[in-house]
Amino acid sequence: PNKPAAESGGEVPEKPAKAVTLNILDVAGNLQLTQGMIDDFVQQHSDVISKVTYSKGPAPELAGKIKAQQNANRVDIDLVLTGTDGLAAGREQGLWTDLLTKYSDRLPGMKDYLPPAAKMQELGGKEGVTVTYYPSGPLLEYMPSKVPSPPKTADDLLAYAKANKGKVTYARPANSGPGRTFLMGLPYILGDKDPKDPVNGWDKTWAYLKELNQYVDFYPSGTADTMKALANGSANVIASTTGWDINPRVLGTVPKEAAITPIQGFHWVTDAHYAVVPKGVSTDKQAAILQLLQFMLTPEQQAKAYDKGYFYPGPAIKGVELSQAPQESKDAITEFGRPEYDKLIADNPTEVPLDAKALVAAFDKWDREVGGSKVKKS
Amino acid sequence: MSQKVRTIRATPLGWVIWAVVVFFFVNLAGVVLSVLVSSFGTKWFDTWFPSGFTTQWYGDAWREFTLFHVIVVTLLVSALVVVLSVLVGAPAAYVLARKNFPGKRLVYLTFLLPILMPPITYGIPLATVLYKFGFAGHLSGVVLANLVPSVPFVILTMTPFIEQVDPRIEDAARMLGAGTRSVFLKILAPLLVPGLLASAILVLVRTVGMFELTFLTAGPDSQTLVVALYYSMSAAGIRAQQSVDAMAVIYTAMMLVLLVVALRFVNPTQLVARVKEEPSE
Amino acid sequence: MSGFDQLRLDGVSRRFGTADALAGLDLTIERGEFIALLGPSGCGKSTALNCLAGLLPLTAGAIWQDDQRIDTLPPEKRGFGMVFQNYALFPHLTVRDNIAFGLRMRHLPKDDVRRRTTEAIEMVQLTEHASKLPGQLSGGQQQRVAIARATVLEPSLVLMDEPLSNLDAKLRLEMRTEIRRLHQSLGLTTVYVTHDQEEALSMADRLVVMRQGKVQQLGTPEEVHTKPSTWHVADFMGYRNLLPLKISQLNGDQVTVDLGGTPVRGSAQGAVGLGDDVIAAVRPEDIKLSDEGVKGLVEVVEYQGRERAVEVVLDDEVRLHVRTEQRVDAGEQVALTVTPGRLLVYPS
Amino acid sequence: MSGFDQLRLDGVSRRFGTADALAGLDLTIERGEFIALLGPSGCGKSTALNCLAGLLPLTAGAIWQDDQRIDTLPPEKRGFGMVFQNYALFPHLTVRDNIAFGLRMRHLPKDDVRRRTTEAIEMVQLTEHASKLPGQLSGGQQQRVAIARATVLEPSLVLMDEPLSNLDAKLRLEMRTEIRRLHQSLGLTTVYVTHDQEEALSMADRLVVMRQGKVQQLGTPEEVHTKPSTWHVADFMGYRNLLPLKISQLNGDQVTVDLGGTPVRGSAQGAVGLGDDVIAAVRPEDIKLSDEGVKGLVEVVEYQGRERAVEVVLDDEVRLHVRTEQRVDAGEQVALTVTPGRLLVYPS
Amino acid sequence: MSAIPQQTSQPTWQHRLAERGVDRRLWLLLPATVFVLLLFVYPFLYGLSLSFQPANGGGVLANYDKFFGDAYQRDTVATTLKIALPAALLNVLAAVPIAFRLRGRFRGKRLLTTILVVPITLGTVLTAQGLLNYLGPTGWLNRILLSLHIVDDPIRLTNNYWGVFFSLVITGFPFAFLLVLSYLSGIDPTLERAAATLGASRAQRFRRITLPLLAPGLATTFLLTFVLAFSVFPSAVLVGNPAGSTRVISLAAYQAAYEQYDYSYASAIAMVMGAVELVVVAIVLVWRSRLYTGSTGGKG
Ligand SMILES: Nc1ncnc2c1ncn2[C@@H]1O[C@H](COP(=O)(O)OP(=O)(O)OP(=O)(O)O)[C@@H](O)[C@H]1O
Ligand SMILES: Nc1ncnc2c1ncn2[C@@H]1O[C@H](COP(=O)(O)OP(=O)(O)OP(=O)(O)O)[C@@H](O)[C@H]1O
Ligand SMILES: [Mg+2]
Ligand SMILES: [Mg+2]
Repeated sequence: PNKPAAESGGEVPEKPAKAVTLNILDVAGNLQLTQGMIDDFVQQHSDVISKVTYSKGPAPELAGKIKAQQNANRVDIDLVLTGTDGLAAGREQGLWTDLLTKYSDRLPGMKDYLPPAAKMQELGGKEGVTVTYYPSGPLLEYMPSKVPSPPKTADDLLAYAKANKGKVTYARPANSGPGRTFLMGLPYILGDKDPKDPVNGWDKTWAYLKELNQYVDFYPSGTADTMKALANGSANVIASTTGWDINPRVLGTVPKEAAITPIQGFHWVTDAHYAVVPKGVSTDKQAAILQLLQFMLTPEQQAKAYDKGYFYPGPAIKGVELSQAPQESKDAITEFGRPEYDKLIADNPTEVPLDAKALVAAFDKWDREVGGSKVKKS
Repeated sequence: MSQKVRTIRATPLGWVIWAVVVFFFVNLAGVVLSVLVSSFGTKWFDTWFPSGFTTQWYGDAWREFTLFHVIVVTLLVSALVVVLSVLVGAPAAYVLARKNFPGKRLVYLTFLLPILMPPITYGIPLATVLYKFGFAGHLSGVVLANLVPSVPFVILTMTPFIEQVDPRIEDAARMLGAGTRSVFLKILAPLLVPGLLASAILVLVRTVGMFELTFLTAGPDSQTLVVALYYSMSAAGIRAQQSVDAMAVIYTAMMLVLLVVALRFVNPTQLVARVKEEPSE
Repeated sequence: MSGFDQLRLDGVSRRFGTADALAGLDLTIERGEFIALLGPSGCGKSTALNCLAGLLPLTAGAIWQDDQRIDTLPPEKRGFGMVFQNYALFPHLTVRDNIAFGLRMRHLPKDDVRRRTTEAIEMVQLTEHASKLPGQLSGGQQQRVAIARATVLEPSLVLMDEPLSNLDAKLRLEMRTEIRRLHQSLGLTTVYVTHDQEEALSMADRLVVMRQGKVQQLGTPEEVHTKPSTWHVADFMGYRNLLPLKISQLNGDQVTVDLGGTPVRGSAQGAVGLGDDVIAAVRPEDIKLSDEGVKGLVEVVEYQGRERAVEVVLDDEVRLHVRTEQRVDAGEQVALTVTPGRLLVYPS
Repeated sequence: MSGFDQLRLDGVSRRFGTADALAGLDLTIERGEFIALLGPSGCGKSTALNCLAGLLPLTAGAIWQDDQRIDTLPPEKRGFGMVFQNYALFPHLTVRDNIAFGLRMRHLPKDDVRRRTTEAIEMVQLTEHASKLPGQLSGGQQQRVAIARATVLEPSLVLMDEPLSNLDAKLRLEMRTEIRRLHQSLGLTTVYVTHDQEEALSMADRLVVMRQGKVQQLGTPEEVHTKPSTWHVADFMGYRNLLPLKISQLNGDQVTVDLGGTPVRGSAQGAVGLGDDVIAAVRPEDIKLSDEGVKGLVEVVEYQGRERAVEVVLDDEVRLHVRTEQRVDAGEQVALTVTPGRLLVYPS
Repeated sequence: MSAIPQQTSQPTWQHRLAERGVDRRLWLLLPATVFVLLLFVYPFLYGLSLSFQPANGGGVLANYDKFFGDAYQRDTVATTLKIALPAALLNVLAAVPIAFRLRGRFRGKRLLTTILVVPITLGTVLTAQGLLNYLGPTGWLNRILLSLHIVDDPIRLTNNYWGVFFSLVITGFPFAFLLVLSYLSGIDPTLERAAATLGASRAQRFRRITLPLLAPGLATTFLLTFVLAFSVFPSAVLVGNPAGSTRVISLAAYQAAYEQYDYSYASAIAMVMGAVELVVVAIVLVWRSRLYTGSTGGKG
């Protein structure tokens, strides 16, 4: 697979000279949504892509690996599926090929993005192509049997936490999607000065979190642990997102009865997955990738992104209905989905997440001032 | 030696020690079983046991990560790393155990550093080097990268074992015409079996568990189990707790198989064999 | 591996820390010779063997095999055989495999190895124990394995470090004969360290008596036995009576000293002058109980089989060790004569 | 630790796998005795000492110290001292610390420990080597450390396993005296394994001759030396000439056998009858070269210092070992006589 | 060549070198040395130099200043030592008596040894998951304690110091045990018997004979377990409190590298980490070099 990347700089042809093999690396769990699309493409266009190998890895180490390959001039990863974090990390180090400046016209599907997905695409810049999107959270999840009247506002939540010490929790933001969504969503709920500036603009948020901290026993190191805590009763209210609400109940790790509640005045802090091409990938492969991405951005294919609610709803483009989704998806979402989501998504504003730098600063501040202060206490 | 064997002697201190060991293992069994049970469970909320059992998680993991291939690669990588690191490391350990020479401290430090330094410091440049020479992306790259901490590890663990061997035994072999190679193969190796086995097992464990260097140098066909495990554990996205448990169980099961094979391959009693047995009582 | 005509140790020295274990050892070994190294414990015998074998690097000096300098060759290239003082058996190999080890290293045909090994095992009378591990053997059995292991190879030079020390008298005699036989029939060259004088005298062509890392005397067994070159050698060679006396008469080599008031004749072994303080050396077996002569009182009698070891105190408090077949008892008054020519007089 | 009056080994057996190393050893040791264990290599001497010391559990039998059964006591409770055949020095402790080890275990005052250790080091002549590690010592030096380490404790029973095997003749003699002195002055009881008959004869009050794990003969040195109870013992005790002969005349204990055509008188050592096949045993030193007697041809002459070991072949191919002070050469025709009363005749 | 001995200077220096330990056997070092030089030293020096090239400008030592100037970062050193030292010590010290008791021959020895070694296969992830399951608030342990009324509320043993500590013991103990047992098997039991005849009790024999002979091996075992414990990372996150009481130094390095993508700073932190380990290792090695490290009689 190690071919010197000499032919990576030139003009990208419409179609590869001969069918290529693609190595796809997923660091976002995106294949769960898109592997079906890719497989379909390969099946239908074996003259473009003859074979795909998939590999998976955690996002943080991604940049290092690509960098090592590029330094050695032997890139053997052709397409990366990543979230905002991996995308930004790579961009900062100049790892990604700028596809869109020259070839955006080959991806007409991008014109049909849902408005918030389009905003996410702006974050993607000229390198990343949004392939799936979801509004995410923040939401609160609880067990109705234990919490008959769930907190509806931020103050409610605080009061509930105070009354039920140790029963409210969220995962450490750096390790958890719902955790960070909760963190990023709070400034909107509390009406902070600058929701995009965690260091100087989040006074209310930090004050709130520190107060809440007094009633939190510990912050689990992953969302799964909070879900488990909810399921086994050691926590009553946790932070969640649409996907984390539906999918674990489909999987059975959280009881079906679990319910969600929005916090009054919240804005969705959206999330998306991107496809990016590392620098050094041959023009033939780039051509194939462009064709593949265009294929993936058709409504028919996007419908597969409903999955089992994992990235609910999932499709990034307009006009994709659940009815178009595979039967399995339909069944799962019919049973475990929530009708109220449509309304919540329609009625609440959406915001793009913090950019990478600001997010890291927020994590750092949270670790130092919220999570880390636990040391002194216990 | 007589056929008679003794049972464990029971001094008061002995009982305390065994009690602690038993306590440790009861709890350890709890730890392991809880994962095992969970990996086969459907829903497990606030109860003693899951509400039902299924093998679904294993099936999912098997398909998602094409585990068969991954396990084959893992076995291959770990076998190669173990063999190569012993081959390269044991002679060096020999010299460090037997000889005093100028610059020994410097050499020792050089061998210590790869163990002390976290892969963060050298992983990426190492991967670059390996990519440059066309190793990375293949099995060979993964093996080479894993050798970096493994070789010094073998050196460090083997040194005391070699020190224990009486040099006159080697002298005797040389007098009988054995060259260095024969001394190693015919004399030292059998005497060092417990040491070789111990350090091989430890290298094995470390290699199978070495995520960072493996990930950095692996290509799509040379991923090992630990990459899949870490992915399932820490990658973004939603994953049933049970499926992580299932991966962990698969990982442990594979390691266990390797351990058992290692112990079979070399006569298992040799793990604790000694040349001079204590007299049986 | 090949034979040689001459082996020459040339100022061979070995230092441990600040102490010289070997201080300039010079020695020439001819092909086919049987040389015994003798000397007090700690005098450097084992060190000398180790240097010859190549197991210890020299501090100074050189070892020549004919025209080839071999002191920088590694042991396995020298092709010498060695019986170690502490045996150094391979603990993980059976008796048979220990003995076959060297043959296997030479890649001899399997049948040859088996045959020669079996012969060697028979020679050292260990047939019943052939499949035991060294840890399961008695001390003497281990020592015999060590002998068999070194000699089965029929090396051009065999170095033996006290190879019979843990064997009983009968077996020792048998092994001695066996070793001599091997030495002669195979034309080996042997350097043999022993603390047993009888062994050294009966087996060796030449004796090397060492002291503090240096050669003290080199000669045939008879020379060394009857004419020790210094009183140290004499002391070591069984001249148990070392008497500080004065020369009362001098006539060429013939001197007369005064022993317990009686003048006794002896032969001078170095430059001595009239009235000098000298050391007179005589063996217990060269002093005889007789009717007249030096008078003394029997103090200790020790049974030693055929003979008795008797300690006699003379009038001037000098103690003499005497061996005799006669029955004497402690407290008896006896008279002693020295076998003529057996009293050696050394400058002190 | 406390003294005892009597130590009784009662059918002590030890089996290794299927082989008996000790097969029902019975032995009573009185307080203050010096007992030497003798026997061919591998006969079970070390095993017997190990059983006594408590280092090897018995397969059967019991050991009684006065009225107390001690074979189940751990070694440290028995308070016996032991010199191991292979020394078993502590490799990480210096000579001084090795020797002081036992004293420290008794929690003696520091000064006492220092004084007694220093004395012991002097006794074994290792003062210069006191701060070396065992690995830096010569074989004989190590052996001396082992002796000092065991005796410095002045234990009620000292077990010594060939403690002098690696020392030269002179030092051996000195150490022997030292050990006897310790034994006597401290009133120790000593069990001493040696392969050196002279040592056994001169040091011990009683000898125990063993063979294949059993006692063959038990008696004073003189008894064992002059009247071995079986031809095996005789063989072991230096009766090198063991001749399969026929009895030609019988007169009570007095028998006549036919040696090389010449009738020779001997004394019967068991039930023998006229015409029986017997084994006649005689020591080399009890056969004299003379003018008439048994005729033979000198085949081998070995120099052994004062004497020569001569091998004579008789007309009927029988080989005789002879020791003589006379000068003879190979090929000479000689006549031999046996010292009267020194030919022992055993049933075969 | 003439038969007359020639005192050429060349063999003399060979002697000299041989006496100082320089001889042909040193070649055996070559493969390992070349290997480490090629594959480790260059990348490592690269990482080292990277640590002196701060991403955000500043002096050569800016990264180090940043680390030591920030109490939150600086404290990770102490935090890590506080976890790693006791865990490594406990592992080694616990392994000694157990291994000691497993010497000799007795029924069930093989089974027992295997059981003690098997946890080595668990891996950090299973251990972490298991600890979370088993020790968690509704895990079996707390269930048992609650149903026996030993405690009224579930006790917290995970997501804090103890969680990490337990995980280090579970993964580290079998490791230490395996090494100690093997080292122990190389010591000649005759020596202990000799000590017994000199009146040393079991405890004294252990302390005076076995322990000193085992000490070099123990030092090595301690080093290795310590190094493993010091670089504890996944379990510090999974069963610890990664923002607080178990914020170990490797976590700080990880955050710098993989959350802030500041490899230069991460390198600097990792260098500090290596340096701290080196200090501990050096102390142990200096101590070890003063021990007796020769043959222990068991193999010859
Ligand atoms: N490694 C060493 N370090 C220091 N001194 C040593 C070392 N090896 C030997 N020696 C010393 O060198 C001297 C000679 O030792 P060597 O073993 O050659 O004696 P030896 O003649 O064989 O004595 P023995 O008859 O007792 O075996 C001894 O005094 C010994 O203590
Ligand atoms: N561990 C063992 N396993 C099997 N056989 C053994 C073991 N130890 C000793 N033996 C055998 O027991 C017999 C007696 O051994 P022991 O050491 O007592 O002999 P010994 O009389 O001391 O001989 P030596 O004079 O040669 O030292 C020997 O034949 C020996 O091979
Ligand atoms: Mg010696
Ligand atoms: Mg013995």
